[in-house]
Order: sequence, then C-alpha cells, then structure tokens
Amino acid sequence: MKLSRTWLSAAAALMLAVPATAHAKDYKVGLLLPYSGVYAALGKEIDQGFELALQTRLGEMAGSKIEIVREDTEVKPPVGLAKTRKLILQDQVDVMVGIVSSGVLGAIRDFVHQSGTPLIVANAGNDDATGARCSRFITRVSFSNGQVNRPMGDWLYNKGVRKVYTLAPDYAAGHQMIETFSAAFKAAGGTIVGGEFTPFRTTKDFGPYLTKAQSAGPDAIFVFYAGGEAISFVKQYASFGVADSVPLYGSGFLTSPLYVNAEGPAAKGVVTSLHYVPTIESPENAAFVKAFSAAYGHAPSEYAVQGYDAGQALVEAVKSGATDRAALAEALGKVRFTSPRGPVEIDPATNNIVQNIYIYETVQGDGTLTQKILDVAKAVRDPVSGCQK
Amino acid sequence: MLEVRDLSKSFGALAVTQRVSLRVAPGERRVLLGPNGAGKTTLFNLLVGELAPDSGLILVDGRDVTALSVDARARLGLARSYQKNNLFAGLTVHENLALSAACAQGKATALLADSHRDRGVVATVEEVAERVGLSELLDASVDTIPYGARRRLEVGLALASKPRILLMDEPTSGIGPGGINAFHAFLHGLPAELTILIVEHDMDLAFGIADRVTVLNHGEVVFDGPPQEARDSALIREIYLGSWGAEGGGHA
Amino acid sequence: MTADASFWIVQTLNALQLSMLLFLLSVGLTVIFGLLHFVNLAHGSLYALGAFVGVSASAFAGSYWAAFAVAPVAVALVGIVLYVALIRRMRNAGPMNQVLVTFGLIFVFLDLFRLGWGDIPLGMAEPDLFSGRTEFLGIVYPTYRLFIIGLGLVVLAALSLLLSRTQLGAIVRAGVDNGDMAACLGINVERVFFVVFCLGCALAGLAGAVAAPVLSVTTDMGTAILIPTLVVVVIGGLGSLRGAIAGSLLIGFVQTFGAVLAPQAAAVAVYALLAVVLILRPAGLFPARG
Amino acid sequence: MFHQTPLKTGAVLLLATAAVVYAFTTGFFGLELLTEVAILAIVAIALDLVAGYGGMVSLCHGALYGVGAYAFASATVLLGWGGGAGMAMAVAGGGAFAWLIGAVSARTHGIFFIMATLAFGQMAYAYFFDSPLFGGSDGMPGIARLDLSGAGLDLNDSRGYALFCTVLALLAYALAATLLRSGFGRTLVGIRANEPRMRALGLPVWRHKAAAFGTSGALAGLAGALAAQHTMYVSPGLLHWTVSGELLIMVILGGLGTLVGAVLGAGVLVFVKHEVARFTDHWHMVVGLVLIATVLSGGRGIFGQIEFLWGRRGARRPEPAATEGSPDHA
Repeated sequence: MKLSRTWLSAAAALMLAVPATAHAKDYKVGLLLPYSGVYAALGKEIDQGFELALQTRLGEMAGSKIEIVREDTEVKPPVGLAKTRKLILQDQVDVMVGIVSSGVLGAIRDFVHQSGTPLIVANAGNDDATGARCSRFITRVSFSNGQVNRPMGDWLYNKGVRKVYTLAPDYAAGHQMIETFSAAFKAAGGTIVGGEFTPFRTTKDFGPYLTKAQSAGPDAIFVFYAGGEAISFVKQYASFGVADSVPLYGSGFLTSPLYVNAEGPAAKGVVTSLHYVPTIESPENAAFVKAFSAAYGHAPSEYAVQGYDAGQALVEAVKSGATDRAALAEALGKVRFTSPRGPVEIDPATNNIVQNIYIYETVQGDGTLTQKILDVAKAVRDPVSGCQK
Repeated sequence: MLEVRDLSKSFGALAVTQRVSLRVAPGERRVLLGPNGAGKTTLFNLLVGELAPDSGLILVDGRDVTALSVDARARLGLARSYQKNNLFAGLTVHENLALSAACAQGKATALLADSHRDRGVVATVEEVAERVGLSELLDASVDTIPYGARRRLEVGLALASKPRILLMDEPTSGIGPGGINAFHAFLHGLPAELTILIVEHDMDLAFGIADRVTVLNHGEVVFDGPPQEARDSALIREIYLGSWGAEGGGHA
Repeated sequence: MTADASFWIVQTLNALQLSMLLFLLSVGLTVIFGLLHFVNLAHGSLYALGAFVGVSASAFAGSYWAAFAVAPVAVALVGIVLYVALIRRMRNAGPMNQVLVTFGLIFVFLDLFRLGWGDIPLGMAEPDLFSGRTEFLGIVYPTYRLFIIGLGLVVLAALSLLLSRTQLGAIVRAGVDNGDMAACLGINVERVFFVVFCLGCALAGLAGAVAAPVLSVTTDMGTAILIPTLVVVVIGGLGSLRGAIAGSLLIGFVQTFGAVLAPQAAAVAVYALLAVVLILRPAGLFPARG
Repeated sequence: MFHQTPLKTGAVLLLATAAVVYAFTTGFFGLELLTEVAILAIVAIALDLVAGYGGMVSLCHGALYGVGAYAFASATVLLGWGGGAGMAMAVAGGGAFAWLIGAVSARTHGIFFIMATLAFGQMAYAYFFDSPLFGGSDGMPGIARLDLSGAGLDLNDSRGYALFCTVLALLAYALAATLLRSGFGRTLVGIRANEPRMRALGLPVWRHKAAAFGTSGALAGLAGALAAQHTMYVSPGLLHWTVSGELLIMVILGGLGTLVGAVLGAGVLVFVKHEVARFTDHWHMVVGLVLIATVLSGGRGIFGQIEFLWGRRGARRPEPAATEGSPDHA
C-alpha cells in the first residue's frame, strides 16, 4: 500500500445527516503502523478496519473532515519514534492511531505523553502500557496481554484440567501472557507442572520442546504463539501426536483467523481465548463482517476489529465535541460503544479497554476452518496495577 | 650472536630439519648452501619463528628464543627477507620501507604523529632506498615497479628495520648477472657489525661473500667451515654436482 | 516424568532431523564457497523461494510431490538467471562486492515474496504417504520427520558418490583444492562452476520444499535461516562435504539438546559454539584447503 | 594508505555545510533524518576504520553501537549518573567490548573473521534481549539528553540535537582521519596489505588489531550514546546483526576505505530509504537494486568512484582499489 494521505469528507453524507455547524473542525490523524517488516499483514488489517469505521460513521461527525497521514514503523522502535516526532511536530496531527509492536509503543510512550497528543493503541498489548507506564493521553482499544489470558485460568480448571505445561516465545509478551494465565490457573487450584520460553523468532523446530512437554505428563498444554511461529507450533504439535494425549489450549492469537487456514487440519480442536472472533452472533458483528468482507475481500480478523474500534473510539470522542488534543485525550478515556466484539468501554482508571473475552474452539466449517464460541467471559477488566494517570 | 642447538622438525614422516646446530658470530657473513629441498628455507622459518621446531634450541645473544613469537624475535633484532617477494601490495616503495622503519623505531603505534613523515623514519627510508637502489622509485606503487626493483625492496624491507641479524633467502633469485654484481656491492656496503645469513644458490657469489659456509642436505648439516675448504670439499661437489650440476649451478 | 530412554531417542531424532535440513542448505553454500570463492548471502532467499514455489505447486496440483519436484527445478532455473546475470561477473570482484550484491538480492527477494505471496504466513500439508506417525524401538515419531532424515542421508550419500566416483566430482575436488591448477589442466572450469552453482540452488530449493510442511512459510524465512547456515558452513570449514555434515550435526544437536537441557542458554549456545570453534580452529573443523 | 586529499577535505566541508543548511531549512522530520544520518555516519566511520583500512570486515558494529546505547542508558537511568559520565561510559563500554572481540578474533581472517564478529554480536544481542535488568525485549525508556544549557545549547530542541550530532560526526571524522594519518593508522593499513610481513617486522599484530577494533568500538559506542539520547529509549533491536549489515551497506555503498564514503553512504541510504518509502512499501527492493547497481557500476562505491574519476583526470595518483591486498607472489 502506498503511504498516502487520505481525506474522508462527510460532504456526501451531509445531505442525510444533521446540518453541520458553520465551522466544523477538521481532524488530522496520524496512522502509525508497520507497512513493511514481519508485522506488515497486521498493519494492513488494522488500517483497513480503521478506514472502514471512519467511512461507515462519517455522517455522525457533523461535517468534520478527517485527514489520515500514514507512516511506516518498520517494526523498529527508533523508526517508530522518528515517525511519531514527525507526525506530532511536523504534521501536527490531532490524534495518533496504531502501534502493533510493544517495543515501538515503549519507545514512543514518553514523547507522546510529554507532547500531550492522544494516542489510540490498536494492537500492542504490553500490560505496562496501561499499567505502570500508563498515560492519560494513551488509550488502548485492542487488548492487554493479561486480559486475553486471565479468563482461561478458571475456565480450564472448571473443565477438569489440573496439571498444565506452558510454552511461549521468550520475550515480554510471551512472559506476560503465560504469567497471567499461570497466576489465574493456580489461583483456581491448578498446578503448572513445567514450562519453557523458546527463543523468540529463532525457534523453528518445536520438536524438542514438545517432546519435553509431553514427558512432563500434564493434562493440557497452554501456549502463546503468533504469526509464523503459531503455524509452525500447531503443525508440529499435531505431527507429534501430542493431541491424542494432551489437548492444546492457548492465547487466541495461536489460531487467529488470519492464518489458521495455513495451519490446516492440525488446528482443529484447539481451544483458545481472544477478544474477538468473526463468528460472534450480534447485529453489529454481522454488519461489520459483511461490510469488511465486501470492502476487502476477506473476513476480518481480531486485528481488523481493533482498527475498526480505534476508528469508532475516535468518532465517539469527536462526537463528544472535543476539538483539541487535550480534550480528545480526555474524551477518549471515557468512550463506550458497541463493538462487533460486544459492548466495550474504556476503563477510566487505566485507559485500557474493558471487553468480553471469547473462549473458542477451531472447527471445520464449509471448506475453511471457523471458530465455535464455547464460552464468554463478560466485561473483563484489568486490575489497576501501578497506573497513576 | 645466533646459535642453534640440535634443531629438528618433521612434517609427518618427512624430516626437513635434523639435529641442526649452528653458531654464527657477530658481524659474520654466513652462507647457507644446499640443493633444493635441503631444508634451508625451513631453517629460516624455524629461526624467525614462523615454524615451531619439534625439538632443539635457538639462542640469540645467549638468550633462549625458541618459545618466542615471530614479532618478539624480530624485536630482538632478527629480520628476514623472503625467497618469494612478500611486500605490502598497493602501497608505494616509500610506504613499504616506512612501515618497516616505523616498526623498528617504535613509531608504529604513534597515535598522532604521521610515522611516514617522522624524521628518523624518513632518514632510514632514504638511506635504505639508497643502499638498495630504489631512491628514484620511492613514490611508485610496488605493483608497478619492475621485478628486480621489487626483489631489492624485499631485502630493503628487512634492512629498514635496522636488524642486528639479517636473514636473506635467495636475495638474488631471478635478477640476472647485473643484479648479482650490484648485490655484491650492496653487501659490501652494509655495516660490518651486522650479522648476516644468506641462502644462496650462486656458488661464486656465495664463496665471494661468505666468511663461513654451512651446507645442508636432507635437512642435515653436512659441512660447516670456511669457504676455501668448502670449495675444495669433495662432498659438496658431489651433492651439488649430483643434483645441480646438470643445471650448471645456475639460478632459475 | 517419563524422561527415559525413549525420550532421548526422540530428542536424538529431533536433532538429526534439524541437522539434515541444515545439511541440505549448507552443502550447496559450502561447495559454492569453496569452488567459486563466492559468498552467496542470498542462499537463504533461494531456500525461501523453494518453500513459496512449493506451496503454490502443491496447492495447484493438489499434491505435496508437485512441490518436491517443482521447487528444486524452479530454484535452479532462478539460479541459472542469477549466474548468468550476476554471479559470473562477480566471481573476481572480491568478497566485499559479493556480499553487497547478494545482500541486495536478499532485499529484492524479500519484496518479490511479499508481492507474489502476500504478508500472511503460509502453510503446506505433508504428503499423505508420510503423514501420521511411525512406531519403532518403543517410540512414536512423526513419519515426515523420518522422511527428512532419510532424504538428508540419501543426498549425503549421493553427493559423496558424486564427489568421489565421478569425473565432475574429481574436478570439483581439484577445483576446491587449487582453482588455478584445475584451470591449468584445461578443464572447462566455467561449466563446472555453473553446474555446481545450479546444483547448490536446486538443493536449497529442495530444502525449502521439504521444510515447508514442518515450518510456516514466511517472507523472512530466508534471512532467518541464513545465519544458522553460515554458522554451519564456517564451523565445518569452507568447501568440504565433511565439514558441512559435521557442522550440521553439531549445530543440530547443540540446538536441540541445548533447548532440552539449558533452554535459557539455547539462544546463545550456537553463537558460543561458533566463537569457540573459531578461536581454537580459525579455519573451521574440516577446511578443504591447507 | 590514507591521505586527507583536497578532494576529501572539500567533500567533508561540502557535506558539513549541506548538513547545517539543511538543519536550518527543513522541518521536524528532516531534523530527525539529519540526526539519524549524523549518528549512523559515526558508526560507519568506525566501521570503515577497521573494515576499509584494517581489512577487518565486522558484522558486530550494530552490537557495539547497541552496547554504547545500553551503557549510556544504564549509567544515566540505573546509576543516576550525569550525561557526560554516561557518554564516557558508552565510549568505554563500546571500546572494551570491541577490544575483547578484536583480541579474540584477530587470528581469523576473511569470512571467518566476519562470522566470529557475528557470533559475538549476536551473543550480546541475546544477552540484552533476555536480561530483566535492562528491560529485556522491551528495552529501557526514560533516557534524558545531555544537559548543555550551561553552554547555551538546548539539546531537547530537535535542531539543537541534530547540530550537536553533526558536530560530533565531524569530530569523529577528524579523529579517524588523524588516527589513519598517524603511525597507528599507517601500521593498520600495513596489516591489511600484508599481515604476516608486518608480524615479521616485529609488530605484535593481534595487539594492534585489537587496539584498532577497540578504538572503532569506542566510536561506535559514542554513536550508541547519541542514539540512546536521540530516541530517549534503547531496545535490543539496536544490537541485531541486520543493523550491522545495514552499516556495512552504507560503508560499501559510499566507498569502502575512503572514510568520506562512510558518511556519504549513511546519508544516501537513510534518505533514499525514506524517499522511496513515501511512494511504496517495497523500499527493500529499491534499496536492493541500488546496491546491485552500485556494484555492477564498478564496485568502488560512490566516493570511491568520485576519487577514481578525479584521479583519472590526472590531478593525483588514484588511491589503490579498495579490495583486500594480497601478498606479492611475483
């Protein structure tokens, strides 16, 4: 995708909407995403979701024009920071949206905070970003690493699982996801019989870890892997026949609809938890899936919905009458709306989203794999761990 | 000055140096003779430390240097020139000589001063260039100068480090009769106190310059004595004529 | 806990499987290194190309074996283009320029993969023949992994026969030992280089197609495998078949058993091994030339 | 052998003038780029020092740069030291680590040296990636810039910082040029041209190589400290081998063994990348094609080509080609 500027004008929609006030404020949005590098696919999904939300809800913004300035982080923290400076100082954007990698978020956090520019985080899940290093200018509409995995602790115990072995890549997100799950599972009464953190993005062969996990004799394995690592892991898990004796559970990114079909039959029966799956039954989701599929030719993933809700949050904040950066940040910290993923709101204590977490099984659908929701943990809210806004 | 005791070296089953003992006095001109494959270059490699002996001792001024590295021996005043030109490619004659002179004069690690413009270094470079007849070619790249000039630079490099013991490995190979005469003159011009070991094929030259001759054959010292004796030795004649006579005792 | 004999047998098989994948990649790289004195950093990209072509071929034909057949051929064809367009004229350009050109190729391939196959990781199914698991020696092991081990051994045997028994092999050995001498013997060195380069490319393509069902196929898989492959080649010593197999086994086993015994050190283990080998043997374990 | 030719002096003055003019005419993003170029130019100079003049092609300069950045971050954030002490720490840290790598790897040559440096660099990367003390994969935030308000300079201003880095890059060039003109530098070139002969002349070669590599690492460490202050954040990604690879590209693109080329290469690569990225996400391919074209057009790199053409005009003897010298076996 060309890193173009996009102007979305409400002119066409104006005829139907309420008459605009004389001087509708125009907004400039800096969309900061990886358009190259390993997370380019994620950046594209978020971008598409964001644009769809603005197009869908343009009419509600009383004649305001939204200009989008796109910048590529290349998934490199220094690049992300340079682009952030450009967006804030040079382009003077009113609000920033995006950030896939927690590394990039960590790099730009202080500058965003000091400059007083509102930032809507549309992916990066580091717990600290809405914990110890939270900011009143940073609002997260995606998820936190802990939030996605916490409900699985209780749920697994209640399903009769007592002994779990964990695996995840050896980096911050891997640790946070596994530690949150383990704490919840142990609190429910379960035992973690062992676990490993595998070298991040250099592990190609999970055979040694799978063999080791199996020999620890757990009732189940709980893992977090995403992207290429998820595909390798799920396929190798199946090929070793671990599935016959030890079922696989995990963080929902493991079987994300974005690449679950690359995993093939190996993914069938894997149960994971996530804040969104395309099979949620609600009018909002039905409309979203339909519109997204029509616009981009494939079903939306959780990343698409994060982009979509970043757009929705922005629309809500604009609708509240906020015009400058400070007011937008203030308004963003209070929004609540109905998302394709169910009712969501921003927790004023942390600026993190409060949302449902869906526990789903990957099952065979018509030709492709699909998601069967087994359970829903309603309105999951992160504890206020060290956040002083 | 330089002493070797019972030095031995084998490559697998092939003994290239066998219990070689030598004693070279200060200021002596010693010529090493011997047919191809007699182990002369190997002995040089052992002396300067490019090879480690299997047994035996090497002493410089009575000090055991057998365990010392190549550079440590060089710093004791041991310098050599090579049978095959071993120059600093891509650099000028001046730069080549200056690298050597700077090294010997402790300017090689100076952090600010340009060693190649250092007065002492430049003086040595000019003196050595004069001696080896390269004064006209100082600014030429060694890649462009004629073979004979490179051959002389090869010796000049060793000389520029102002050694006390100079080892020259066939310095006259391939430079023709005119070059040999010039070399003879060059050798006579060197300071009398400089101890010199030369591997030489040209018998006439060898006997002309040597204070003493050592003959190696199959890695062993088969003769050690004054040149006149060597000239008359039946043994040497046999060795040389046996393997070299057919080629007329010449140099390739 | 059942960390008994069968556990270690399975881990040994895991190590062998990884070693054989590394071997398929590194053997081509090392012979090209040794014979052509060419530093081909794009070798990993050729492996990725094999995987991508394999995914498309197997999807098109509905069979894994289409990938197995098409990927090596396709990558060898690309190798021919590279050889004619670039490699031939880069052979005497010095290692720095070779590094630069092949670095450039890595970048070009990276975006070609993105343009051709998208940003989303892909997967490929195992062949039906080797799907499932095999029971032997009291253990159960994925059949496809046994196939990889077997294939690696077959390629090893074929290459050692090729090198020791054929005229081409003799020329290659002579060329690795002393390129000038081979040229002096009036051998058409250029043609031998060409054949060897294409063979190396085909093996990289084969490795890609063989690895695809086990791993995910991503645009950066070539760069990710490049470093381990270089490590294998350097540890083994440039240009020797023996070095390639020794390096592959060493890395395969260190990586696998490192993961089992000291997971925290696993990321560093391979590099530490490389450093130690280079300190003790600056030209690798089995250098092809003295 | 290095000569600060009039051509080089002219090019440096031209580049410095261009940087200053650019700093006063461009927007905020331009200042970001300028700062990036100045910092990378320092590492590229450091790399050219050892690769272009010492024949030690390193794939660990990203790691040295990263070690400098982490040293600055740890000194200022964890130990609470001042910025100046932090910079000293970065220089010392990069230098010490590089000296160690150089000392251990000095015996290896060519591709083996490249791989040895890669190994050490990746070990450092893995260490910082896994180390909780330094924030692991998330890195360390909260780094403040040097306080030069006493001298009337506000480094928190983008232009002030860009100019500060430009001045340091210029100083780095002057330092490298001085070093290369000194006995130390002459000897380094001697080692590249013929290492065994240098040893035979009495030089403890490994010590010289280690010292050169350490000096280069100290410069890389300085650049790392500047990078840490620029982004006010450090992450392990700085140490990754691909950073070293890009640095090598800069040096070769600009002209290996020309020193000015390192600076030029840093500028060209950064600006080309950003210009291309404005039009396409596929900037990798464009950069790749540029690299291939550079080599096919002579392989001397930009400044190497300029010097070559300048030399052919008859003004001066051309510099020897920047390829590895081999002993004369005539």
